[in-house]
Amino acid sequence: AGVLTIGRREDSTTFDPIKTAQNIDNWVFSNVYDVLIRVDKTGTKLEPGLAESWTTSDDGLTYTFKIRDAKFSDGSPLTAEDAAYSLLRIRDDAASLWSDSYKVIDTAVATDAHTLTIKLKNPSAPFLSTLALPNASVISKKGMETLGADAYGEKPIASGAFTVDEWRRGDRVILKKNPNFWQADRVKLDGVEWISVPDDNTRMLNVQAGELDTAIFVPFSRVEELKKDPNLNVDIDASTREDHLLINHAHGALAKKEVRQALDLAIDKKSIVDAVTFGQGTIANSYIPKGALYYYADNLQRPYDPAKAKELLAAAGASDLTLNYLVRAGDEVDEQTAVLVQQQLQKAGITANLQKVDPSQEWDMIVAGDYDVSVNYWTNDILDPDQKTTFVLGHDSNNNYATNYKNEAVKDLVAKARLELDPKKREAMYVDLQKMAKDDVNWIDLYYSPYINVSRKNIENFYQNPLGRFFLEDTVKN
Amino acid sequence: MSGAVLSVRDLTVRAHLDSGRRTLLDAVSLDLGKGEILGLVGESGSGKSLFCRSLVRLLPSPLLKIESGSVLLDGRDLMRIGDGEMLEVRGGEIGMIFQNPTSHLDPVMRIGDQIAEGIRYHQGLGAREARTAATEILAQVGFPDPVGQYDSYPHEFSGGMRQRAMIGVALSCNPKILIADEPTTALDVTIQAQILRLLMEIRDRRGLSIILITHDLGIVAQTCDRIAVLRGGKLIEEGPKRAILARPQHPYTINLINSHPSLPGEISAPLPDIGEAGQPVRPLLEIDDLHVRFKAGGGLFKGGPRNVSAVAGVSLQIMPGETVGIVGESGSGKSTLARAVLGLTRISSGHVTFDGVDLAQQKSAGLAKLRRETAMVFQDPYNALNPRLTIGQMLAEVLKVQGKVAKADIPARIDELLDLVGLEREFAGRKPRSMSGGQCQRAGIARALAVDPKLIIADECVAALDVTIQAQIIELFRELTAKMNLTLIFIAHDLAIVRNLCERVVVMYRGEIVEQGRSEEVFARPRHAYTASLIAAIPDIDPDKPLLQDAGGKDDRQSIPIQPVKRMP
Amino acid sequence: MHRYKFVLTRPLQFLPVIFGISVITFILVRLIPGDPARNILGTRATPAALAGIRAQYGLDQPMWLQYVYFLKNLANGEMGKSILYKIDVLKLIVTRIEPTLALVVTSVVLSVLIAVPMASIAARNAGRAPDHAVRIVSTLGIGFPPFWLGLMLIILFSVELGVLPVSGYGATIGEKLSHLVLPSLTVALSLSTVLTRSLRAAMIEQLKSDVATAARARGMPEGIVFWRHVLPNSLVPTINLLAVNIGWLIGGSVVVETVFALPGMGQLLVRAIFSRDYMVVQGVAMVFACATVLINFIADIVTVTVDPRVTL
Amino acid sequence: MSIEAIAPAPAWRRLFVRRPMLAVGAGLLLFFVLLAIAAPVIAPYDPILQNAEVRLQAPSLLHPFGTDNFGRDILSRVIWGARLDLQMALIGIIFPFLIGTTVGTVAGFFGGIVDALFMRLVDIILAFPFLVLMLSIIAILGPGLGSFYIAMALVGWVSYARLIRAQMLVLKSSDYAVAAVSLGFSRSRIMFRHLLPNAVAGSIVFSMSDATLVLLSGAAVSYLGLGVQPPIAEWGVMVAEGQSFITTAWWITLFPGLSIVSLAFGFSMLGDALGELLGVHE
Ligand SMILES: Nc1ncnc2c1ncn2[C@@H]1O[C@H](COP(=O)(O)OP(=O)(O)OP(=O)(O)O)[C@@H](O)[C@H]1O
Ligand SMILES: Nc1ncnc2c1ncn2[C@@H]1O[C@H](COP(=O)(O)OP(=O)(O)OP(=O)(O)O)[C@@H](O)[C@H]1O
Ligand SMILES: [Mg+2]
Ligand SMILES: [Mg+2]
Repeated sequence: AGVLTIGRREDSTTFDPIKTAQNIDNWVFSNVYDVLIRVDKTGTKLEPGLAESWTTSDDGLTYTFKIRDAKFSDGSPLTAEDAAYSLLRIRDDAASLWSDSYKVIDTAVATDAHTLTIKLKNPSAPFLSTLALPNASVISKKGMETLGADAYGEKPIASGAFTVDEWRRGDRVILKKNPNFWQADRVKLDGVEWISVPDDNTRMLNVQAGELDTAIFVPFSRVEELKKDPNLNVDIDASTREDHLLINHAHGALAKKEVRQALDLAIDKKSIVDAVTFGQGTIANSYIPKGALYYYADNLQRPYDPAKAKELLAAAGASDLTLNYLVRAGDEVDEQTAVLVQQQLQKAGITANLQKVDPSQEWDMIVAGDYDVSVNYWTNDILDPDQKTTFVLGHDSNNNYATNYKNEAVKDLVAKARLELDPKKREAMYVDLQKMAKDDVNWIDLYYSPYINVSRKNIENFYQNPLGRFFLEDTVKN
Repeated sequence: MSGAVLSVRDLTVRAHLDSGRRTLLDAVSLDLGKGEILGLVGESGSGKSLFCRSLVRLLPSPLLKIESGSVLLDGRDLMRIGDGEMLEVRGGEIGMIFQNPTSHLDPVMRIGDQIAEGIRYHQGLGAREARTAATEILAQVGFPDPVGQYDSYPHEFSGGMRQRAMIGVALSCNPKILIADEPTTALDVTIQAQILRLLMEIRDRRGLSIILITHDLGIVAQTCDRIAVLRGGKLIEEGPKRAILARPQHPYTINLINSHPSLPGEISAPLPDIGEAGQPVRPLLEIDDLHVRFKAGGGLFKGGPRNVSAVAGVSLQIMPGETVGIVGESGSGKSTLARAVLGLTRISSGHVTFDGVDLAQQKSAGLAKLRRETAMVFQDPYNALNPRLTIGQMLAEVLKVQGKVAKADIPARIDELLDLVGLEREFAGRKPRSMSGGQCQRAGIARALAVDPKLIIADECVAALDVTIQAQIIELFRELTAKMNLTLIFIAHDLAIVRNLCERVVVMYRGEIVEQGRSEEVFARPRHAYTASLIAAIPDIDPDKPLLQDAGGKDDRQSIPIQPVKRMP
Repeated sequence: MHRYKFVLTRPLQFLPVIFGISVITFILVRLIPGDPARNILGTRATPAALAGIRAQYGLDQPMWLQYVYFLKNLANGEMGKSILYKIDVLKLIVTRIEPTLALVVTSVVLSVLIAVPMASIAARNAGRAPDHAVRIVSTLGIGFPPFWLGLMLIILFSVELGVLPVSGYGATIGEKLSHLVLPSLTVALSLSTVLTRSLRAAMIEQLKSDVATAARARGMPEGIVFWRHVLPNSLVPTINLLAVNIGWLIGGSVVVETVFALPGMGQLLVRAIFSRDYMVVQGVAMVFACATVLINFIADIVTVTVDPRVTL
Repeated sequence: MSIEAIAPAPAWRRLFVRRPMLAVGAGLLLFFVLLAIAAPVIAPYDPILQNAEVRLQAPSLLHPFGTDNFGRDILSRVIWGARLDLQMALIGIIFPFLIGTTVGTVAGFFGGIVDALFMRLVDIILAFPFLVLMLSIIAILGPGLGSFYIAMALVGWVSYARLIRAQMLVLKSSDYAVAAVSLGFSRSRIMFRHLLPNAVAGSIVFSMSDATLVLLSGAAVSYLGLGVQPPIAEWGVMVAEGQSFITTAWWITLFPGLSIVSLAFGFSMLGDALGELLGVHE
């Protein structure tokens, strides 16, 4: 019983799932909406959500879902019709930010109230994973049509564990328990308040002063101190976040594999983990995050060896390498990493000129190729590695995440892996991909880091899975 | 006087400055009789104000201290009573009227309330009664509509009315003694006369004793019973008015009396005969139906767009070598006329022709000529000089810009100019701040002369100065015009000075010329009633020529010009 | 009532200012490099998706045309739709206006409550110990970065003493007031120093003024001289100073709102600038500007009321 | 403005004795200037050199002000920071001063349409929330010192323009201005040689408190993430960055914070003293 208060950095922007791509929204959706298929607590398996069960045709093109008996928060029944409507909406609506990911759907039809049949245009191994995305949540067709998108986006009719009771913009989203949730018995809390407290210090102080039950986005630097507080639990949950150093392969010497390898050798990931993440991170050796599906634990990890880096550079004729290093303004971690990496590169004879830019501008510059190196990170939206792999190695329209990395063999393998439906074979393909990427140094993997949240001692089961979903239906406030 | 209400004995005030101690009042002893008006005269800085402030222990700075002496009022020594008791004395026993009513009245408090404040405090009356009493006082000091005017603010009144209000404030606590510190210096002669009459009336009605501070012997002659002369903090002469005026003992007093403008001095150089020389002399300056209008109240969206006609159809001719005085009460348009003539203010209509060049038709040529051949001397000697430049720098700049003197000769010319206006040469290195008013005014005249002008316009250039210094400056002008064949337009509201200096006089009233002619004639036989009232308002040093016999005596309250409300600076 | 005529005519003068501000904000936000579409789509955006968003918000139109639309909207009392929040900007602003307004008002009130006694003490003891103390305190107060000061206040009053809430705003009046104490104190600690200095100077001048001398000469005790004559006459320059500082004050609320998690417009604006939510930046800047103009207008009315000499 | 009579050319020593504020203000400023000049000599460590061994150490004999999360010596960073912060304060007031003074002089002197235009612009900029305008300009030009200076100049000039203009309005109708016109002096001579020197005192005094504002704006901009480039030592950035450690390592923010306050204090004191010397009332 009780209302759980959670402090976070920013307020939600909308409750219309198709109109946002921000974690800040998605993380609330998971507890307001329900999806056909859920990702489990470990972040490695799919489990039934609103779809009780499903079957796949042999050609991998037709999926049939059995929709369970469930109700929306307004008491109306949730049907296959609503599910079909939701999927077509995310695919077709002009305001949808996600249509690309669902273009693979050819038709989605409610064969009866409890049966949803989806036909794909081509086989897709990651398809089921995409149904678990909070943005593909099932919305009430009737609700959307009567309220209109704007009103629905303020206060949706949904079928998750909680419903939106009040949204004080800029301040907090107040959720209350949804008695119509099909797993209502599982929910112990009366409600949840997501409260926006932008300043990290203030947010932590709120929990310390007992004014908030929990706070998320705990800065690495605060972990040790908060651990010492007898009233608090620091929850460190595995995430899919991977920080890496983007390299613009199109720029001069960086086109040479040896130069990129030298960079990899010149960066001391251990000291970054120590100084920037205060020991909370672990050194990354693959673009697929540790613990995630198909992660290859034995992938190569180049040692820190500035001397060898120097040799390599000399051999490649790039001894006096000068790099333009883009830094995201206002991002503490990014700035600290930059300061550290700059000094490390110096030891290998590489000059990195830091250029601090506004975060919104940074990605524009990266896409435009106005950079040599820059630290960036990726968190998985879905369990399947295909999304990230395609973006990073698959030669899609993004020039491989703006790195201009080119390797035809890799590209072909990415496409093949997407169509391969046999998990064993797929895994082998992804192991190969991880090896090839590491050899080419498409970018430099830096470290994996966990989600760090802090909660008062009386809060139990406050947990986030690696994709970021909070399992508030299990959380207990004593 | 046997029945002295107030007797001051050996009052000594010293200033304890960083630079050392200075004695500002040196053992002054004085008595004030009941119902008596005592005139305290003396040049600026002689300690008149300080003396009065010492009586109520309100010294202007904590650095000044009353060192010794006693002030006996009703048997109490005001220098020895406690602060609480002193509060009773101030206002309650001794009321003060100050020189500048504008700065002494609280601008954000209603006039009536300022009077009522003292009544409530000193007599413990309630708000309602105090209001009635204050209204009564307003009526006594001559407010035509006391009930309505109770709620007005000081800025809504003319200077004269403000001074009446100030007197009302002083009367509010029903004091026995009134100290009036130069109550009329800021006012016009006509209004000055009214205020002085009011003071005498009050004395008669209430049996008050008054100390009247002034530097104008004429005022003393007209209003006081006794005179005390201060100089350098010392009382140099004291006695009944007639005795002192008739037989002054101290040379300073003699000088003071002699320099009083109302004494008919010898008339200046005879008028150059114009028609007789045979050849027609072209006027140096011709003003034809000149109008200058101002938008009062200012900008586009502010207030009602109201026009003030500062100069309304003036026509005037001035011959080369002439000395012409322009007189008229404050606001009559004298300065505006001068500025318009010099191209410093836009002309609304009419013509100004200087030395044959019409300023409206040949604007740039005319202005260039004006700038090279005319100069102006200003009223306030301090404000007219750039405080950051030394006198030498200032003169050098003028000479350089005017370009009439070769660069190498500039220093010599500066010395020459300083000699001409009677300043030591070392003044070239001084800044205005370290000079006295009279010295600054001389520097201002030197600057005008540096242009080597044909025409000088002097706008109230002696109003801010002491009588003795006034006389020196007038003398200087007289010499200069004679020596250099200057044409001089001398603006003043003090008719006496004009009579001394100018051959011809022009009288302005509300933007128009109401009378002009040879000085002796105008002064002897004024044709216009306004001129007559102006002349009558000059306090004569002869105590037997009463002030304002008839002219403007009764209906003066209507003629008080209500000044337009100006935006706060 | 003639002096108050400007109340009717002055609003006309606001128009050019508001118009100027609309042009400047419009151009300014678009000059900031960075693409709003990219911003909401994140790093995974495809060119097609980007184009879609740009078309949806008319960002693909030429600049002048966008401005025309903006003006057209404005004429209809609308400010366009937020790219980030997907709702009408005006609606968004309405939900966020109260905390900022409350913060500004309480800060000003608090500053005045601090400044008047401080300045009085200093002025009446000019040159002596209390005066020096006030001057030193007020000079020091000005040098603290507000975000640091705010945090210190939180640590002291909320964490250590536990008497005031750490952050946020609250729902009831009582809650709101208690939440406003620390943020407005943070602002007031720096604003009051400016006011104190100005008021002190004015008071010292007024204490030496002829008006005060005249009041003393009619036997008024120092207390009456001070409260009835010196104080009212010292207020006008301070009111003007306050009015001039209001833009600075509202701007400063950006930082204070962030530290104290006040859900006001300052926070909204900062997030909008950083995420290139053009319509919101325009809208909020316009509202801020109107507020500033309005506050200056009110200051004018107060000035005219306090000082009968002033006409506008 | 009123001009008080001051003793002619008092010896500098008497000046300081009689005006302790001047002594304190000038003394503090001089101290920081010396610190800035001597930074390479007196700073015990390299201000940007990281040392993993000594991260987050409390003040000790080796590191009198402690170290930050990279093991950099705070004392050295504070000393080097003096260079940047003094530079920021100076450049941050000089350009607004020059622009504002010129605009104010011209607008005040000519009046009419020129004045109206400039003053509307002033109104517009004043109506804009100061920090927001700064943020936008910095965002446009990209974070960094240059942008900060440009932003300060674009935003800060209005105060000076207003001050000077108000003075010019009074002075231009003063008798000595009219005298200068009647003597045929050119407008620019009257404006810049005669009126400006008399009008400028208030702005000089204001610039001293403006310097504080510049420092604080710099700190606020740093707090919002748009401060100078790392790893440069600048006090505002140090305070902003040290915020993360405010409850664990107070020394990271305290010392740069105190430096800002003392420099601001010095400027204010000097401003007050100058105000008295020049006879300017706020
Ligand atoms: N605050 C002060 N500090 C030092 N000296 C002062 C102060 N006030 C006045 N004095 C000096 O006291 C002397 C007398 O001044 P006071 O004002 O009494 O002259 P006054 O006769 O009233 O002159 P005026 O006709 O100009 O009003 C002057 O020499 C003046 O310089
Ligand atoms: N710039 C101006 N704007 C508006 N009205 C003005 C302006 N200058 C003068 N006036 C008005 O014009 C009238 C004449 O003023 P002017 O200064 O010429 O009088 P004056 O005779 O010189 O008075 P004084 O003896 O007081 O110097 C007055 O009513 C005055 O208020
Ligand atoms: Mg006097
Ligand atoms: Mg005049």
